[in-house]
Amino acid sequence: DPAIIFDLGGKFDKSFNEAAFNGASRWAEETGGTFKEIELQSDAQREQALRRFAESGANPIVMAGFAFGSALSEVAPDYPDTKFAIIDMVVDQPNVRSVVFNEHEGSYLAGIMAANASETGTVSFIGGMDIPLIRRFACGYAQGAKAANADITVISNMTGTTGAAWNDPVKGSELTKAQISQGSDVVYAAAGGTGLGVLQTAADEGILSIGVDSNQNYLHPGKVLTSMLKRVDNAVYKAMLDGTDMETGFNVMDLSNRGVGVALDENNEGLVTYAMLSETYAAADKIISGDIKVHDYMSDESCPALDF
Amino acid sequence: MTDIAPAIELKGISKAFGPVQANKDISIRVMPGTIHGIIGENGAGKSTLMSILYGFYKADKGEVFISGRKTEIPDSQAAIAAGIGMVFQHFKLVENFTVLENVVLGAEDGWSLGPSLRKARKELINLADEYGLNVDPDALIEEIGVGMQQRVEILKALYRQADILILDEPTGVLTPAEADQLFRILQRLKAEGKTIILITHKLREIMDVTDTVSVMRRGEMTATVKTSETSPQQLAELMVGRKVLLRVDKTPAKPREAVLEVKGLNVTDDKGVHRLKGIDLTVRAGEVLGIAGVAGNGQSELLEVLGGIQSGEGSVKLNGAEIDLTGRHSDGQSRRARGVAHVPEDRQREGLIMNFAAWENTGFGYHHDDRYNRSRLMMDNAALRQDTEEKMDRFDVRPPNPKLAAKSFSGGNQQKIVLAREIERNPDLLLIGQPTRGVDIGAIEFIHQQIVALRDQGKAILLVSVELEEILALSDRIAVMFDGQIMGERLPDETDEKELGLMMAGMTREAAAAQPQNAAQEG
Amino acid sequence: MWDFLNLFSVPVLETSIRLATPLLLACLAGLFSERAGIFDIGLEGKMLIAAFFSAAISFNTGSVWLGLGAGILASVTLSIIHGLASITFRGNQLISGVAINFLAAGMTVLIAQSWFKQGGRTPQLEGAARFNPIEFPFAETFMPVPVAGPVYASLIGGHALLVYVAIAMVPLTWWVLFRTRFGLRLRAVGENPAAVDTAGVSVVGLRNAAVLICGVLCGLAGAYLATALQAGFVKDMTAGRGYIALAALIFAKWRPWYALAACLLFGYLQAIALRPDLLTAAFGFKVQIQLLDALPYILTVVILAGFVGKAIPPRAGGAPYVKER
Amino acid sequence: MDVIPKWADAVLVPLISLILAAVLSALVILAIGEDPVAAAKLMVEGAVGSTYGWGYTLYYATNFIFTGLAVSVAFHARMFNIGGEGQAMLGGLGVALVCLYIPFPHWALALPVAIIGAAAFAAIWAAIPAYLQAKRGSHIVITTIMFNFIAAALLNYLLVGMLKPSGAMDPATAKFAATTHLPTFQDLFSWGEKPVFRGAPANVSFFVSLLACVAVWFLIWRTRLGFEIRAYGESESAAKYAGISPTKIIMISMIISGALAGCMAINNVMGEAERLVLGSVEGAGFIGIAVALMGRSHPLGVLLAAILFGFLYQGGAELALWTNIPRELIIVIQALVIMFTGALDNMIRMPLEKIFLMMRKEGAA
Ligand SMILES: Nc1ncnc2c1ncn2[C@@H]1O[C@H](COP(=O)(O)OP(=O)(O)OP(=O)(O)O)[C@@H](O)[C@H]1O
Ligand SMILES: Nc1ncnc2c1ncn2[C@@H]1O[C@H](COP(=O)(O)OP(=O)(O)OP(=O)(O)O)[C@@H](O)[C@H]1O
Ligand SMILES: [Mg+2]
Ligand SMILES: [Mg+2]
Repeated sequence: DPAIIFDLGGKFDKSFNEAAFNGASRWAEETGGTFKEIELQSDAQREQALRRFAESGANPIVMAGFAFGSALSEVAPDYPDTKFAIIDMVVDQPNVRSVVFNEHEGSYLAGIMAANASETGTVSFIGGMDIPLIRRFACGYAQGAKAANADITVISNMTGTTGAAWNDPVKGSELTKAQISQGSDVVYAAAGGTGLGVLQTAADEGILSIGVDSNQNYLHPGKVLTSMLKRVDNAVYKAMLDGTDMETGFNVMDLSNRGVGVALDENNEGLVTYAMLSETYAAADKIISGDIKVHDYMSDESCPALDF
Repeated sequence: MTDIAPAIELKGISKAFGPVQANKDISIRVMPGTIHGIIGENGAGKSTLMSILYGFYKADKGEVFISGRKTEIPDSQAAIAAGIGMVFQHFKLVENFTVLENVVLGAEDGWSLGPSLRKARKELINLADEYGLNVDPDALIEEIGVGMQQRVEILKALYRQADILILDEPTGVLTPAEADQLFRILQRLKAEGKTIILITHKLREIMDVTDTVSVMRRGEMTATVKTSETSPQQLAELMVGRKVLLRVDKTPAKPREAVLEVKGLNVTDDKGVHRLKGIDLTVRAGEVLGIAGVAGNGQSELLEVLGGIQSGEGSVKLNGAEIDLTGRHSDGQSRRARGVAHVPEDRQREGLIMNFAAWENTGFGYHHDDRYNRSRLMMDNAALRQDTEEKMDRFDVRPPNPKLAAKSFSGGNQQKIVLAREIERNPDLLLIGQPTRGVDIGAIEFIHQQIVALRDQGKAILLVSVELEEILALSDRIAVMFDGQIMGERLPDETDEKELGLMMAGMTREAAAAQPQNAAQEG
Repeated sequence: MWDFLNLFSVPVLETSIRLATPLLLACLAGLFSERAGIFDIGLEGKMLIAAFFSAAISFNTGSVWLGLGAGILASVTLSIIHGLASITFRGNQLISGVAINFLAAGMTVLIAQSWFKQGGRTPQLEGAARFNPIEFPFAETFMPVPVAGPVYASLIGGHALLVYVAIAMVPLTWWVLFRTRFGLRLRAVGENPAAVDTAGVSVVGLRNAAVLICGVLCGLAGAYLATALQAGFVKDMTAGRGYIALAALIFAKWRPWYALAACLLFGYLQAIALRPDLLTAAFGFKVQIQLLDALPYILTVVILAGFVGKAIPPRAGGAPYVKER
Repeated sequence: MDVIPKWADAVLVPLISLILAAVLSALVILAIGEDPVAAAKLMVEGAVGSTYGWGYTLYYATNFIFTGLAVSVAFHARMFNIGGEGQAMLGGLGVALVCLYIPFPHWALALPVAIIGAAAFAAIWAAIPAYLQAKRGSHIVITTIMFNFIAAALLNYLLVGMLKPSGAMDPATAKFAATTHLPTFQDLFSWGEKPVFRGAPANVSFFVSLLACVAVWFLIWRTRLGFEIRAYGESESAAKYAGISPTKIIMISMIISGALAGCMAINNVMGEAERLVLGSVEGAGFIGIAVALMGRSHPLGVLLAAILFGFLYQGGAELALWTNIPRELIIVIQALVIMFTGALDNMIRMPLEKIFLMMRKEGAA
C-alpha cells in the first residue's frame, strides 16, 4: 500500500496538506485501494514516520512538505527498494521523486487578478514562515500585479520565522488589519493555517482575499477573489497511481502541465470580470509559450518587483 | 467559691501534636473582672491552651464554658462571637495594611469597605480616649514599633467588643516602659469589668498585675493560687515541679588564661533593631560563664555572632587573636576551624537536620574534617557511621542506631547527639544555648555532667539559658543580660534566684531590695 | 519625525488593544489568585481550554453566549482542580500549574480531534457564533475627521464586546480589591493568612473564591481569543500568552491599574512586532523581531531583580496555609 | 516518627499515583471512542516489542534522564528549576558551535568537547537566575520561566539568522561533519547480517546519561558538596549554623542542574538530528519535572521514570502512527502523572497514612 505523511499543519488545514489529502482520497476512491497516513505532530517525528512506513512495507511513500528534505536524505538510502515522493523539495536519491511547483507562475496570475480587482491601488501578501519558498510566491505575485498596473503598491509581510508561523491565525488576522490600514484591498495569503485567519479577516473587513494551494474560494463565498492552486493533489494522486513503478527524479509542476493555476468556480464568478479573466488567460498563455518569464526568487534569492 | 459564674471555665482539655502531648486534661476557672496569670516553662503548653480557647486549634478532648454556658468553639469566629479576644505571642497582623484596615479585617459591617472604615476610625478615637490606647489609624503596621503593634492587637479585640482578653507573653517584646504602659491599660480594662488572661514567664509581672495565677508544667495544670497568697519562690517551685534545686556535683573552678575576650560588641538586625549594645565579657579556660536573662534580651544574638551565624561590630578575641566578625571568614566553618564549638539554642531549626540520619548529623558542620573525608571530594561515610556509633555509646543515646533520622529521636536524645558532636570535638571554647530545653530530667543530669567535665578539662564554656537553676547550678560566674546589655556579674554563691530574677527584669540590687514592699502594696 | 510618530498610529494602537485584551484578562485573573496567595502558572492552560470550549460550543449551538459560558465553565473546572491540589491537599502550587498547562494542551487537541476531526481545530465560526466588533454611533460619519475620526471609530470604538469588558474589569478589580470587604480579606489572606484566620474568616473559603474568580477571568480571556480575536480554535492558540500575562502581573507589581499599563505595553510590543517596517523607518536600522518577542520577559526579569523598582509578591504567596500538623 | 514506612513512600505512593493516572488516561481514551486495551497493547508492542522500539524508547529516555537529573539536583537544594527547557536549548547551541566550528578527527574526541560545550552554555544560562535568586531574591521559578522564553527568542534569532546556511528553508544549522556523528545503537550492537536497532536514534549518549546518573548519585550521597547541598535543601537555618554559604549552594546546584539539562543536547542535537533545529527540545525540560517527581529525585528513580516516559513517548508516537488517537494523548498522560505524583501527593498520602496508623495500632494491640 502507498502511504502519505502530512506536515505539521495537519490534513485539514484547508490548504496545502488538505490538497495532498484530497489527492490521496481521490486515488483511493478511484482505485478502491487503501493508504496509510500520519499527521506529524513534531519535527522529531519525521524520520521516525518515514522509517516506520518503510519498515512496514508501504510503497510508495509520499510526503508533503519541504521540511522532510533532510530526514528523507537520511532514510532513502536505507530502503533502496522503497519509492519515495517528496513535494516542494529536491532530494537527490535514486529512489526519490522530487516534485516541485512553479508557484511563482501561479502567483503571477493571482497578482494580475489582484491588481485588476484593487480599487485603492494597493495589494498585499501575507506569507507564513519566512523562507525562500514563500518569497517565491510573494515575488511572483508582485510581478503579476506590477505587470497589470505599473503604479500599484505591493505590501508583503511574513508571519514568522518558525514552524509556528504556519498555524497562527491570530497573527494572520492582525497582519491583515495592518495591511488594510496601509490601504490594501486585496490580500493574498500563502501561510497554511495562518491564512485562514487572513481570509476570515479580509471577509470581515470587506476586502478581497486570495487563497492558496487548495481551492479556498468556498470558505467565504463572494469574498475570495480566487485561489492560487497548487495541484499537490494531482502530484499525490499521480505518485500513488504510479505505485511501486513510480519513475523517480526531478518533477516540475507548472502552468503548462496544469500543476499551478488560479481557481474559478461559482463562489467567485461574481468577482471576476471578463476583462480580468482574459488578461489572466493571456498572461498564462504567454508564460507557457515563454513570452513572459516570471522571475523565480529561489533562482538567485532576489526579487525585481519586491523588497523583503 | 463565689456564686457568680466564672467568665471562663475549661474542663478536661487535652491536645496532642503528633507524639507531643501539649495539653493533658486541663481544667481552669477564671472569674470575671480579674486578671488571671498563667506561667510555665517553655513548651509547657500555655499557648496551646489559649489557642484552643480562641478556636485556633481544636482540642482533642474537653469542654469550654463561657459565663457558665457550655460553648462550642470550633473556630475563631465562634470565639469572637463569645466575646473572646486574643493577642498572640506572634502577632497576627497584616504588615502592609494600615492600622485601621487591620482593626476592621473580619469585623466589617457589610460588603462595602468605606462605611466600615469610617465607623472604625470613630471607634478607635473613642477607645483611645477610654483606655489611652493611642495609635495613628493610617500608619502601616510594618512602619510602627512592636509596642504599637501590640496596641493594634488589643484594639482589634476591643473593637470586636471582647469581654475576655487573652495576652500571650505580651511583654516578651516590650521595653520596660512599654510594659508598664501596657499594665496600666490592663488595669483600666479590668476596672471596666473585662476579664484578662495574661501569659508570662516573668514572675515580677505576675506579682504586679494579676489577681490569681495558674501554673503549667509539661502540659499539665499544676496549681491555681491567689497571687496575694503566693510568692515568686513558690511559683518557681510549682513551675519546675520539685522543691530542691538541682545541684550538680562539681569542684571549684580553676580558671586559667582568657580564651574569649569580647569588647564593645554591637549587633543590629535586618530590621535595624539594635540587639546587642556594647557587650563586654571574658571567658577563661576552665570556667563556665553563665548568661542569665529573659528570652529575647540579646542572648541569642550573642551566641549567633560568636558562632559565626550573624555578623556584628566590635572586638572579639579568641586565644588572644582577633576574629573576623563581618568579612568572608565570619561563618560557622571558620569558627569551628578556630576551635569554637556551638550547641545552638534551637536544635531542631539549627543544630540538626531532622530528615538526616543520626550519622549524617554527627558530621554536620564538621564535614570538612579530614577524618570524615576520603579525599578532597569524597566523604568517608563509613568512618562517620563508625564514629557515630561510638558517640552514641558514650553519650548513651537511645536507640543507639546511627541510621535513624534525627526526627525519630526524643528531644533529650536529639540534644545528646548535638552535644556529642560539639563536645567530642575537643574545642577551646564551647558556646552552648539552652542545653536542656525540652529535655527530660535524666538527660538533664547527664548533660550537666558533661558540661562540668568539659570545664574540668580546661575548656572555656559560655552557657546561655533561661532556666535560672541551670545557670546557678553550672556557672562559675553569672552575667545577667537585659535589653542587649550586661546588667552585671555575680558569683553563684553570692547571689540567689531572686536577685538574678530582678536583674533580669532590668533592676539593680538596690531596687531589688525595695521590691517585696512594692508587690505587697499593689497586690 | 513622521516615521517615529507612525509607531503610534491608530492602526498600531488599535492592534495593541486587541492583543492586550487577552493578556489583560489573564493578568487580572492571576492578580486575584496571587493576591490571595495562590500562585498560578496555569493561566495559559485555563485560557487554552476556555478557547477551545467556547469555540466548540459556539459552533455547535450557533450562540457565542453559550460558547462563552462553556469556556468559562471549562476554565473554572481547571481552577477547581488547582484549588483542590493547592488549597485542599496543600500541594505544590507551581507543580499543579505545570500539570494544568499540560492537561489543557493535550485535552483540547484530543477532544477537538474527536469531535471535529479537523486536526485539533474547530470549524470556523460565523455570525452569531462570534463576538463581532461593535460599531460606535456615527463612526462612519466621523471617520474623515483627521485624528479624532479614526481614534473614535476604530481605536475607541469598533472592538468586540469583551475588549470593553476587559477594560472595565480594571476599575472593577481595583474597586473590589480596595473598596470592598471581600477585597480587604482577599488581600489579607495573601499577605498573612493567620491574621485572617484569627480574625474569624475562613482562609480556605477566601482562597477558593479567588481561584474561582481567576477561572472566570481566564475563561473570558480564552473565549475572547477563539470567538472575538479569531473565528475558531486552533491547537495551542494561546501561544504563551498566559506566561506573558504572568510576566505582566509581576511587571505591574500585582496592581490593577499597573496591570492595564503593563498589558497595553506588552500588547503594543506584540503589535509593533507585526510592523517591523515601521520600526525600520523610525529608527533607521532593522530591529530584530526576536528581541521584541523577548522584551516582555527581559523587562520582567529586570523588575524581579529589583534593578528598577522592586516587585514584592504577596508575602504568603505560594505556600499552603498550615496551622496545625 | 514517620507515619509511612520508607518503602511505601518510595514505591507505593508513586505506584498508586501512576495507577490513578493510567485509569484516568484509559477513561480519556474511552471518551474519545477508542479502545484503551488495544491502545495499551499497541503502545507496549511499539515501544518495547522490538529492538527498534527500544531504540526509540531509550532515545527519548536519554533526554529525560538528563532533564530529570537536572531538576533533581536543584530539588535537593530546595530549588525548583523550571528552566530545563531553556537550558537544554542553550546546551544545543553549545553543541552546535562546537561541532560546526571545530574540526574533529573522530567522534570520540568530539563527544567530550561537545559535552563541555553543552554543559558550559547551559550552566551559564542557569547561573543568571541562580545569581538573581541568591543575591537579589528574585523567585527562581519565575525567572527560569522567563529565561525559557528568552532562550527561545535567542535561538530563533540565531537559527534564522547567522547560523542558518543560505538557501536553506527551515531554521536549523548546517549538518555537522560526519566525524562528529555519534555511533547509534545500530552501529554499536549490529553484527553480521541482521541489524538490530535499525534506524533508531538511540546512541552512545545513553551511556553518557547512565554515567550522569552514577555521577549525580555520587555527588549527592558521597561527596561533601552533595552533603552541603542536601543540608541546605533540608534546612536553610541549619545550613547557616554549620557555615554553609547559601549563595554558594544556590549557585553551584543551579550550575550543575543547568549543565545536566544542557547535556541533553548531545543526545538530540549531536546524536539524532546531527544539526541544531529550532524547537528541538520539545518539552523535555518540562518532562524532567515529572521524571524527577516520580523518581523522588533519586538517580535510580529518575532512570526508571525516564524510561517510563520514553516508553510513553515512543508508544504514543506508535499510537498516532497506527490509530486515530492523536499524539496529544501522551501530553494528557504526562499531565496526569505530574498532577498525581506532584501536586496531589497528599491526596494519596493522607489515606495511606491513616491505613498505616490503623495497621500499626492493630499490630500494637
Ligand atoms: N520536641 C521538642 N523538643 C524540645 N524542645 C522543643 C520541642 N518542640 C518545641 N520545643 C521548644 O519548645 C518551645 C515552645 O515551642 P513553641 O512551638 O510554642 O515555640 P514558641 O512559643 O513559638 O517559641 P518562643 O517561645 O521561643 O518564641 C520552643 O522554644 C521550641 O524550641
Ligand atoms: N503547631 C504545632 N505543631 C506541633 N507541635 C506544637 C505546635 N504548637 C506547639 N507544639 C508543641 O506543643 C508543646 C507546647 O507548646 P506551647 O506553645 O503551648 O508551649 P508554651 O507553654 O506556650 O511555651 P513558650 O513558653 O515557649 O511559649 C511544645 O512542645 C510545642 O513544641
Ligand atoms: Mg514562647
Ligand atoms: Mg507560647
